[in-house]
Amino acid sequence: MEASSKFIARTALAGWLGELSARFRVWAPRREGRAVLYRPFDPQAPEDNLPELDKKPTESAKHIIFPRSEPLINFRRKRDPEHPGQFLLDLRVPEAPGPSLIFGLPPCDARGFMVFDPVYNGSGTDGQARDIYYLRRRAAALLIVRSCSRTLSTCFCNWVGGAPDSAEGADILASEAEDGFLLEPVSSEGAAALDSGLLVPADENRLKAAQAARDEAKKTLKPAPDISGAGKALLERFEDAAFWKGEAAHCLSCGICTFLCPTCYCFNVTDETAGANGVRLRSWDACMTPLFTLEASGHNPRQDKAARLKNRIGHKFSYYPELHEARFACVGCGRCIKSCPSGVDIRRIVTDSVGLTQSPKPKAAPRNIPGGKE
Amino acid sequence: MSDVTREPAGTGRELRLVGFLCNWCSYGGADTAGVGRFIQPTDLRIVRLPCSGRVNPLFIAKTLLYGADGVLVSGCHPRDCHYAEGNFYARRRLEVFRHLLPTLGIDPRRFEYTWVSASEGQRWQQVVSKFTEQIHSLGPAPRLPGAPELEWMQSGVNPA
Amino acid sequence: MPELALKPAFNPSTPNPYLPQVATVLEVIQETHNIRSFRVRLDDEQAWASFSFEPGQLGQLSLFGVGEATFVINSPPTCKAYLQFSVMRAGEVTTALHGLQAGDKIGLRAPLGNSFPYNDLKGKNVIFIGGGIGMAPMRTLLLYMLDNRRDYGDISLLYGARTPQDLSFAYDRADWLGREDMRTVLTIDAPAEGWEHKVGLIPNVLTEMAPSPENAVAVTCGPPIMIKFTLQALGKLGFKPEQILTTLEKRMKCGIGICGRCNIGEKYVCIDGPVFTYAQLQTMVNEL
Amino acid sequence: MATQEELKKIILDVLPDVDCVIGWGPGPEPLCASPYFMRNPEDVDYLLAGPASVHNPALFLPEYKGRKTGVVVKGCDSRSVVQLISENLIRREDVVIIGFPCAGVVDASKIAAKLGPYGEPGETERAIFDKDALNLSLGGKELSIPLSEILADKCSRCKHPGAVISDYFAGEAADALQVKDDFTDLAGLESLPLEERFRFWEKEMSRCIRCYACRNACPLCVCRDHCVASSREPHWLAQANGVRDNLMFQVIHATHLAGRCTGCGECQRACPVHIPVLLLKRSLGRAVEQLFGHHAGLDPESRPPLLTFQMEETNIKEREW
Amino acid sequence: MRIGVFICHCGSNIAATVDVKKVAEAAWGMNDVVYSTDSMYTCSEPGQQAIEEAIREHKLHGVVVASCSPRMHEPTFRRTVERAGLNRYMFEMANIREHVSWIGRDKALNTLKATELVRMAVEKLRLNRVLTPKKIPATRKVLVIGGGVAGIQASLDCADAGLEVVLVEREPSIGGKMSKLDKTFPTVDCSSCILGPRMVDVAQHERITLYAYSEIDSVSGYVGNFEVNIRKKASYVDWEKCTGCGACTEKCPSRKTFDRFNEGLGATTAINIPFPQAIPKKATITAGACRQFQGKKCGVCAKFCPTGAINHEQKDEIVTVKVGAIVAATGYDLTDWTVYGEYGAGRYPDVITSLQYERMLSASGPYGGHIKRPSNGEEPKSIVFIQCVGSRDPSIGRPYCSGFCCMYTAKQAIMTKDHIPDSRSYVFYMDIRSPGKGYDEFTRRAQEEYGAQYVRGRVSQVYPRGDKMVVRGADTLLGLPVEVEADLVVLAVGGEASRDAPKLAEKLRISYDGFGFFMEGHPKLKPVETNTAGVFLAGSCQGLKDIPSSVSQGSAAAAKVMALLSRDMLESDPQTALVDIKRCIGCSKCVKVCPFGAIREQDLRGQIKAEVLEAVCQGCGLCNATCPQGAIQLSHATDNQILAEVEALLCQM
Repeated sequence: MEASSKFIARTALAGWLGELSARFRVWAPRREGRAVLYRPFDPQAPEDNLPELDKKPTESAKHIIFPRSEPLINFRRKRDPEHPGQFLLDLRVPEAPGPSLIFGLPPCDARGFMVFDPVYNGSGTDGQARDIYYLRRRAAALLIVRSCSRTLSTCFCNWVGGAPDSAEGADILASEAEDGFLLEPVSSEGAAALDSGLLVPADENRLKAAQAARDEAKKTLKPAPDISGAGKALLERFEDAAFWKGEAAHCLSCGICTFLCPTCYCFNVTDETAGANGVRLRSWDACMTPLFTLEASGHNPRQDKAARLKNRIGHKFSYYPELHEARFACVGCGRCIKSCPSGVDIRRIVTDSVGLTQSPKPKAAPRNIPGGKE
Repeated sequence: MSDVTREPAGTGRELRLVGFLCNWCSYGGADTAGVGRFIQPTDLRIVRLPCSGRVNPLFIAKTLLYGADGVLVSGCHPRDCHYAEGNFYARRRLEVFRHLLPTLGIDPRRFEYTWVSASEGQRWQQVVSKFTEQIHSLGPAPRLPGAPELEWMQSGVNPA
Repeated sequence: MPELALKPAFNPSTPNPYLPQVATVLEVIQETHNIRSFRVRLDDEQAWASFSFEPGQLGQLSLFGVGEATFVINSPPTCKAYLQFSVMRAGEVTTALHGLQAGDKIGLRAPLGNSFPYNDLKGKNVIFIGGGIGMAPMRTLLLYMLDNRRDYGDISLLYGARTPQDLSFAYDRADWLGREDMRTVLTIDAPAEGWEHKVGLIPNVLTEMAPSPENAVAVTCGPPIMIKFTLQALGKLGFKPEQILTTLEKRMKCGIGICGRCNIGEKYVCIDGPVFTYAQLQTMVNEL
Repeated sequence: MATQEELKKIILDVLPDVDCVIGWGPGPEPLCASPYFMRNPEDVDYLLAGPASVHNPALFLPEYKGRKTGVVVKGCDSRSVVQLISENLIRREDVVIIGFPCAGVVDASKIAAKLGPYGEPGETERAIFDKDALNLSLGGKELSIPLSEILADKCSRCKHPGAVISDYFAGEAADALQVKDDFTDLAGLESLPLEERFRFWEKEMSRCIRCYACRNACPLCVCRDHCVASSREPHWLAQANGVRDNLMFQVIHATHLAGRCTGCGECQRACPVHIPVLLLKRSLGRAVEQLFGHHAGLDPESRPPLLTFQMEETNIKEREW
Repeated sequence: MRIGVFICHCGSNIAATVDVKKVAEAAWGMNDVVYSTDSMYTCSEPGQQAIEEAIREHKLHGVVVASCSPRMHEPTFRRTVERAGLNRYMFEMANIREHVSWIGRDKALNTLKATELVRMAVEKLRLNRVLTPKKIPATRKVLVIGGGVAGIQASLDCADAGLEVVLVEREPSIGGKMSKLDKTFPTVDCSSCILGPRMVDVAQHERITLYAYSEIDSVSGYVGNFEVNIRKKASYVDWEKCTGCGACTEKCPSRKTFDRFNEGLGATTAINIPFPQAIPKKATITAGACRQFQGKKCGVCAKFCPTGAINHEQKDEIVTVKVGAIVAATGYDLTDWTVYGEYGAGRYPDVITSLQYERMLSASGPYGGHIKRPSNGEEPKSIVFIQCVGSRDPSIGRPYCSGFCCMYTAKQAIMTKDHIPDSRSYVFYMDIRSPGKGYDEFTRRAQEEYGAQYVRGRVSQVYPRGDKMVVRGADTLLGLPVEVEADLVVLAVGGEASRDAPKLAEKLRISYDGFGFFMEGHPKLKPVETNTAGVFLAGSCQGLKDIPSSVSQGSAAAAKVMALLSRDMLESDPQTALVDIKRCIGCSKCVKVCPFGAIREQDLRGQIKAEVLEAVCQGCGLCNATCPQGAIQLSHATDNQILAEVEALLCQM
């Protein structure tokens, strides 16, 4: 494949994205104030919205394939022309959106979709329901991953099988190389997208430069502890209420960690109406809110925030791996740590549960932490 | 939920004005205006509430943000509230809320509150006429896009 | 470089699991003051003709504009005229469902979830223990077994509620009580005028009935507190956890194991349930 | 950091009588502390009370209602405590308030502005606050930023750097400062024409992901689990993630805080996409101040101005028709 | 839901400017509407029958009528749908007459507006719920607070109507201000002669329980079911035993006790019976004046009491009564006249208040009915009356007219002439306010027949000169300064709300104005009701008034109580606030703002939750607008219903 690796000069990038815009809806990270967000690339003004590739995007790319809220069904109630006192239901499903291309996502974001895939594809088994809304977007999306040229102190992709230059889930891997980017095709679709006059074949120097930068970036990651025992450890910790209450004490129960997470895939379904028209919406939901599991009777199996945090961590490091080939439902992007207003650190919870925490900070032995039923 | 067809087909003359009136004074005042055949502009649509104290300022926010051009609240004159105190609370809450509008970028003149008693039919006519005129002089209010999926519900046209 | 982008393929003919089929309410039955049963039938004749399910499976009833709620189909698979759902009024959707009348249109997604192991039960003695609305999920299996009576051993039913007025399925009860080939015990919590059956809490009456665990399976469903004591009572009678079946309820949305809220550890009630053996429950995390 | 040592002594004294003492401890990253729940004497060693102690520990108090809890407070935090007490959301006798002379806390946005792309949490290898500067190691370089340049805006208008009320105070309590709040933070937005302000919010709200961190970080948003944002009865908001519903939520939040907000700014600090949501609350705070001369969180006996009235309102000029 | 819509022509009232048929046609397309039609006069008998038939034929769950104002015919149509078996609250009205056809000229716009109003009504109706009034039992007993003439009248009327009455009076005797008066205007009949027998009636009435020298400690409960704690203050005399013989008062050595009944004009004993006609006629010890209480050895009264009723150890006692209704009749107090330093009030013995003058005039008063100068006991010849002392004076916070001073001053001028034929009376006044039957004639008689000299103007100063008082003022009619040398100056002091009235108002959860007067339910239409169900007002506590008005109000309040308690069960309007217990966080903001005290905190398994007393809730919805999470909703005007109406306007289909 190396032979087909290409190079694009920084100056040609906008032009290439513009070219791709003819075939795809192109998304790329863009800086807005302090935030870096995936926004549609505007081919009309390519220079004005050059991708921000240096800073890690504030949000993950998941909303491009799994929108924050999307209509599942449009429904209309119509009077039955034959029986004026009766109504008929007219149900419609939105048409498939066109293909999209995400440029410049970090490797962890691409790996995030790998966590979605088995769930939304009925675990790949026959007879299991498949989520057509996700699948049709996913199948029509091309991911151009950019390897990380540096890492943040919140990054821990190496704990969960990732790397700053992982190509897993990518169609093309882009790596910084001097005055531009080395573009390595990972999939055949990726290779096809590299067919452009704006790209030149990658030369040896650039290949080397890119590899050197990638190696450098890898070195900036602290060594990963062995958390392979986390699944079992978490199950053993399940009944340890004090442990979980201690870990959750400062949690705000907000949705930042789940909404910024590239792997959190839970959703809610609600109906909205306007007159006789309505729409059934699927929107992101956060397992950290009590409403997530609140039953009509008033009973809530996860009444307190400790129980909810336990489920979130448990899902990522125990339940999900149990179901899906030992893959953690976490890609180590660190967004939940970086953006948590309260300093909740998922790494800490995992190492605490496995008993690997190194830091000198004592683990406060909680006596009686509030937040729900004792 | 979605943008309104604000202007009725073919007329192009009306703006969307919503009134929240207390049942005991102002709704009665509007009735009195009707009985007196005091001609008024037709834009205003009235929501009847027990008391101006029932008016949560968020009804006004909702109405203004979701497609109205003007909102009018009217209750009993201070001290005449059927429920003794409702309008006193309303006055504070509505006044405070009105101060938020410029920060939101909404012209505060799009929202007014006043007091009209059940006997003041003529005053009601005056209030409606002036308020309608005021909103017409401001023109249609700027709109925010709703969520595309909700637009889709309205139009049946697929979101991009 | 190996092909790493193993993204799932999309087949446009994949059925949309979220799209309900339109159904018509044929009949509404007032069971108790807060429980109504709805008999519904799919509008599409072809779909209806090919519709099949197994006892214990779920259906999602859709009221457009309000939302969906999950119920066990409680008519037997042998009934080809309608599907029956019994709904206790509790939240927004169930309250709205109670407003339905015959002739109204609703949405239906069914069947979902697993089912009672009715084949494994063949030749066994089965005791049903139901409390309140908990009778509904078991009704489908009971009626199925009665329709295939020869396949099974002794069948007994213990059905209880707070008061006589809280017992549902009056139209079945007369039949059940009259049958020679099953034993039916009804109970209420406190004495009531005109009541000719047992008085007492279900676990106590169960202990009194003392069914033998020999070649037997107990199916129980009801409010959590009843289940708790019924399990204890069954244990004392010698029932092993593998011999006890129950159904679970959780807040559900998608009904197909994706939306992520009805999990108990790695199990999803909507696809791995609603039917579980007590033995299974014991291996799961304690988060009911 | 003599104050911090004194604080530790106080906490050790208080600890036996309370469920826990809420303060600040080391966070996951050098630049951020984390709310910290001290239960055992050895926990107290790790207390941090300084420029990184940005969190408002009053946030957690309603969870502890009915249990005696200690809380270390900056001046701004103490106002939240007072407001909670005045609204009967916590009981005075349940809280042991421990104050100290706060010298201000840093604003991560300002640090980010100073450092450009490297200024976000997670980018720094080392960050140490000394008396009046933040010393950083960043990309192999050593930097020093004067604290005065990165203090939060709220600190520059803070009248009560010490606690408004306290049971214990580490160091010298000072009188209220003579600082005038000119609401200069609103000036930028309000210098724009109305329509542009409207479009400003449209743009800002397009980033909102409806995570409700602004709400959950607000010490006075005590409804939290029962917030109208996700209820169906009443059904104020669609779950759809549109600009209009996003803004409507902010208006709901701000309106519910009118006359109650102490301006602690936690809503804005918590926002992961940096929407200046505090502006709306500040605007209402200004209105409440102008109309009723009320400042929330100063007097535990006071009643929020929108939960009371005067028959003759001095400052409300009603429109003549 | 199945909704039927009926659009009324109202003859040509609506049809002339609204295309009624078009509106009815448009309604067919609205949500849940399964039937729509127009009719000539919907409110007529055939019109109503058509609704009933449609409900039955089309199995309707709810009905919308678009016609006139709901303030006119909502009750009519509610009865209509009820006759056809629907709950009366499954009905909505769109006002397309007063709000559309009568005020707009453009038929196209009117038709559009009417259609939208119908849509709003339909959208609201879709969220209506069946509401059923609650029955609550009522205690057929009434508490009257204040034993002045208004309270006495209310008590007697209620008792005569068969209700049990508990009358509470703060002073040792009932009678109030009226019992202190010598004569009443304009008939100049003897005050105690007309009041006395009514006081006796109270004492003797089998259904009236009197607690004199008692105050209201606390009030809980709600209409029909109040529970009131009455504090019986210690009188140190066992009233069960006291016969009112007066032996103790004759022997009591503390003879310089301030005489409250006589407004300090003269002194009384530490143990005393306030006046001869007192009801109850029982002795009370003024602890502050009693030697025994000051640690001196005394006990004279105990020694001489023939029944052994004296008990210096007596303590306050709390009595709890359950009543169904409460009448507040706490009257008024004189405005503090000592603030007028320029009148020398309180400093010069010959400057007295009008009420002191009444006690002077009274034959049973301390002066035996003789007018004397307090300074030297001489008969005054020149008497100056100064009006509006403590009335109509914003500078002391009393901007209002007390209403009765002009009249009693005229009476006092007349009485003065009667007592001292060679006296001269001067009356300084601002305006003479004398509306009322025979009132204006009466003030004229004072001037014309009795020669009282009325001077229009304010008095600027009163000061002594020799043994006379000089009254200096201006005659604003003549524009000249005036100076009168007077032997006695009588200040026509106005009234103010009874001391502690606000405290009582808070206990009763009724509102009071800036002066402490209790607020009536509506200034015109509910003059004796309050906004707290079951609490009524009588007499000057609501606003100053003279005797006939007080008596009328006493009777009016009694009539309201009788109407309320005429049934054993009260029916509450179901349009009340409702708490969603699961969502209530117990912050009690609703409790704080409820004008009616209709919401209280309840402890539900350790959690505080709001609870609405349906019988007390008036349905204003203030709590609903206050609750941040919307956990308290006003039935029939819930947030969702209002939002549905708004959304019907903002979303067109």
